[in-house]
Amino acid sequence: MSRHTSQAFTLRAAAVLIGTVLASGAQAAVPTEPETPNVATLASPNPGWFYVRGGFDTAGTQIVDSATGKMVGMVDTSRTSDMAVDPAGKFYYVSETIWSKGNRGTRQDLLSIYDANSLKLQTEVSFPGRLIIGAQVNNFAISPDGKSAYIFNLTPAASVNIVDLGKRKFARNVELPGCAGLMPIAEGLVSVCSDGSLASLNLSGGKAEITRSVPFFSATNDPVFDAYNYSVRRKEAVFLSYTGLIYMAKIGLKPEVAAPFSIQAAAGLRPGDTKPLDVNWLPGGRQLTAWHHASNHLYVLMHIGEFWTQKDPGEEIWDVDLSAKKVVKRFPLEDHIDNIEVTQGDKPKLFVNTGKNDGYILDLATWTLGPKIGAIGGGIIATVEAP
Amino acid sequence: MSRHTSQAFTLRAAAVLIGTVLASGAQAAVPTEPETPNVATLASPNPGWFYVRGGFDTAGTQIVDSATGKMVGMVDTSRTSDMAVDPAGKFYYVSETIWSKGNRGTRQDLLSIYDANSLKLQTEVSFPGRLIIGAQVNNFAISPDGKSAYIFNLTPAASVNIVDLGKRKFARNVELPGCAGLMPIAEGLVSVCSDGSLASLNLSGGKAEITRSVPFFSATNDPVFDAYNYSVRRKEAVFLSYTGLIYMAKIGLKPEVAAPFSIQAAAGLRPGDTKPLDVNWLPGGRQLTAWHHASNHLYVLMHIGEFWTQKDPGEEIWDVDLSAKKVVKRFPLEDHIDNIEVTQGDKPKLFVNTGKNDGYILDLATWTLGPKIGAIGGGIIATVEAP
Amino acid sequence: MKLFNPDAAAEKLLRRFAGGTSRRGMLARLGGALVAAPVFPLLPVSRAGAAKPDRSPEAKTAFARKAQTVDDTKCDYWRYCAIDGALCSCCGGGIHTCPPGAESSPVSWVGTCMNPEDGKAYMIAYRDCCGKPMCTQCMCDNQDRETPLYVPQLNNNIIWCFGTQSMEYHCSTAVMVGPA
Amino acid sequence: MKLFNPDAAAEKLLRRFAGGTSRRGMLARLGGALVAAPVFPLLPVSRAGAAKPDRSPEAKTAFARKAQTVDDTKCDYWRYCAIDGALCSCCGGGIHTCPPGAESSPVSWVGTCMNPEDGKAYMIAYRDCCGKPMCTQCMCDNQDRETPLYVPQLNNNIIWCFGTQSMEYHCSTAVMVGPA
Repeated sequence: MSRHTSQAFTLRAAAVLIGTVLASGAQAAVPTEPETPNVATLASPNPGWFYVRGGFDTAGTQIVDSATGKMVGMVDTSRTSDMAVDPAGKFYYVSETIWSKGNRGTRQDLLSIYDANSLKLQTEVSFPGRLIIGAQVNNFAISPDGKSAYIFNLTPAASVNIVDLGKRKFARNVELPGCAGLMPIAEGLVSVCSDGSLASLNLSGGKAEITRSVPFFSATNDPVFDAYNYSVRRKEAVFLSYTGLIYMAKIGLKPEVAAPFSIQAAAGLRPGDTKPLDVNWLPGGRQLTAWHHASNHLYVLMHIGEFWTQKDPGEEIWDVDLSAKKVVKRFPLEDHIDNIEVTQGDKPKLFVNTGKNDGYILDLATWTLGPKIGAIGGGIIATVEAP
Repeated sequence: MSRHTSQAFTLRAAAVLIGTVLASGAQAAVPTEPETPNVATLASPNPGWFYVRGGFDTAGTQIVDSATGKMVGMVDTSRTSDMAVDPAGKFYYVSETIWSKGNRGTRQDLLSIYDANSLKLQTEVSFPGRLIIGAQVNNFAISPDGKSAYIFNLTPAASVNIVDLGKRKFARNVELPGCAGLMPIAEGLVSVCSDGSLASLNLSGGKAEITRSVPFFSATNDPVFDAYNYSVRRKEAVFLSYTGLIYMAKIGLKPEVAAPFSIQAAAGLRPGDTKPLDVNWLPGGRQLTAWHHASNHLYVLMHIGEFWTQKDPGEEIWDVDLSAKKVVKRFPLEDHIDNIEVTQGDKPKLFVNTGKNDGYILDLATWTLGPKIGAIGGGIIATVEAP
Repeated sequence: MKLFNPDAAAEKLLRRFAGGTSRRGMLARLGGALVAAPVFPLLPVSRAGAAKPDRSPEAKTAFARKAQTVDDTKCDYWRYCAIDGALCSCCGGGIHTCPPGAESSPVSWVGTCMNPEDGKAYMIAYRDCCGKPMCTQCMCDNQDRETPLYVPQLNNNIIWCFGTQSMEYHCSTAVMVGPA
Repeated sequence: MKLFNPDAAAEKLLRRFAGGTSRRGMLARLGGALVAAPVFPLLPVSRAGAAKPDRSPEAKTAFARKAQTVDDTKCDYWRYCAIDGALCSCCGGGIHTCPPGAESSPVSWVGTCMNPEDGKAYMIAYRDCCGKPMCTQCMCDNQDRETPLYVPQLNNNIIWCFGTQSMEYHCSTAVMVGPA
């Protein structure tokens, strides 16, 4: 009944809003007429928006308009949930785990589907389980055609749970032994594995088939970060290793990984090393790289340290021209930054945030940092490509 | 099965803990023998402990030992829940409201009972509903004999839900029209009402009988704070009004309220006033008074302001000798303080905390403030009387 | 209406409590509660009389003396004289508009705020928007004529999400009711 | 045991994963996963050989060079070289003891930390204590030999509350397993 009431309010709201706008021109006309409460609706997912998660142990993803720095709405992401956007822009998908009594009771693993404009819950789809982790990228993805949701699971054995978004039903579980992270392709998905290979999962047939690439990195000596960047449209990914090697890869059933280059060498410095006492600029953070697909620039959080400081926050942003394999800009940060993401339009902006839930928007046209946006969330950041 | 395992661990733990204690004396003996994980148990509720709630929208009540300033455990208080301690010290009671899917689903109003030593959940008792508010004192109380739990409800009509703690079942709902807050007495409970009276609820008969005292304050002109102090043992309460009038009252089926005195006058200043532009020292905060029963001293958070600043945090603590009606000490605070509570032993200590979840222990023997205790919680504080 | 005190402000208040919904059960119970406890005049300002507004500093609270009428995303916007919580104006909503996906509470606490432009007092219903994780933007805690819990309709600590799908607090609006 | 790589450290690790509980189903699945993905040598330190500990600065991570052995309520206590979270020692528990009412996870991530006193490396099981609201005391985030998610047993971002009543995270312990 309450829902019904809200919809009635929305109809009346238009008139009231017009009244407000007209009134604000004239000084004397501070609105004092009785008003009817109503509920706003949201524009469809916008490539100019940042989706900023709360910190660990907090809920909610604030949507921030990169043009204004203002919050335009919030997706109901419960603690340790993952969010993805429907490629057609009609829905927000939240993959979440909720106990029926908060910290006890019955475990419920749900794919919750929200209308992208009303932000109202449409339905919930149950599935067998998912990895619970302080929100992290690449653990939840939607297939390029928007028909399947892929949910990374770890029990601690690794697998992927697949939800059919057309039928809104759980479809199947497929094992991903020794791998993690989900890069959806037309035929299925690709994952990064502990033997240094990429595993391609072909889901187009009746039975899932897994094939592995030749290993291209060593998880023991110099692992690539699991917060890598992937573009569904380009079918390409960029991996960065703890020492600072950048690998560009074509992603598909038979991935191709190019020879890496050193981010430090690309900036005219000696490459990173794993040895103790070797202090260098190193990559670090949580979501520590942002890739602007069209310009092929990678923005990397860098700090000064020894090896095994891969989670240290960024003290500088390095702008890497991946085509030229050159660091073309180093931007110092006053606040230490955990996460970075970029809008995909032709005037890209960066969003960075801190462990204290402060955020900043950085305009890449001028490399000017906007004012601090407080209490905006310290978690991972998402953007969407143009619809 | 897991519970069973933990209990087995606990038995083994004693031996291991002894080993650790012995080892820490000798420099060379950093323990390197394989260990078995175990689970600690907690001493019974202790008059030297502070129970400190997390901030609004956060869960958990940290138990802090006033002797060391260290956390000794945590009671599982969900967001907006209320906690009370069994007078016999055997249980912690948590009155809470949990939706089955976090922010949606089925509403569950539960009295959750935890063993005071294992902190394990014993049982949950359902009841019809309770007020949901950022945690606040006086909305949840246990009868002096420990046999009944009183849960304030507001729908927004006011009532009290009574749970029989012997049978661990909901007993009944009794209306408390126009009143709030719960002071348990042998025969039932007493509440403060909007007409300025105290309502006494006699629950000893079959039907609840409500009687009202003569009004002693005006809710319009100068209301008393709802975060008043009540002692079950003394059957006395101390009320403080927005302007700073202190009322001492005997609480029972026929309460007796003494003539008030002004806290400012007790400090040699002019009394507080409700008029705009009248700047004075005024009481303010959330849990803004602490009463040490044995010495009959009241500790009050005071700030400089005009009327209608009743929630402003404290800039000073005023120590009021209630018997002498004198302010005997004014203690300036560097951090602005929202909440204050006192231990009831013969060497009382204060705990104060801020909206930033920082806390401090203040030793009243010397009026020295301990070091800042970070991330300890910004919510209300509880202490218990000696068992 | 004989159950109700004829004080006009209180009557308006009770109408707001009903909130245009059909929650008669709730209204009836609330009515009963207010009758049993004598309804007191809501606030000094309501007695000032709308005809001759008193614009002197002596008639204004500290909040009213400093309040502005331009920016409803700031805590000192005039209507927010008794608000406590996150401003929905900063959360994707507006001064009387819940952010997308939130649910407006059918009941609310009320404030009486002075409009700096006409010097008159207006009744404001602070309706909480509910059912979403808390919005952390623009946290305000104003206190004009805010009362303890035993006068709930003027208390801003309560989560006023009565009658909504869930009582999770998201943010607060300040809906104009009319002259106080 | 032919399912397992004979590397001794890995074997120990897998025994810890089983955790003395009878969760054979979980162990079997994990075993399968680790076999399918070749088990790599756990870390450089394990190859150093326990007989001749290398105490030179060149052999020690930045954490190990600064670690202390006296106070297990500080982030730089030697065993915490790869811990991430609240120290149970600060929450009413101890270095291998969950605080009252919490539940120790039967599985864990592991670290290999150098003991400054004997210069030897030890394997540490970081068992999460689960089922209570997060303890906010003594938050640490150390990183020695911490790996990405595709090597989960060395990843400290995961909430390691597998097989507990609920997976709410309370704090983390650092349980001595033995020489690495």
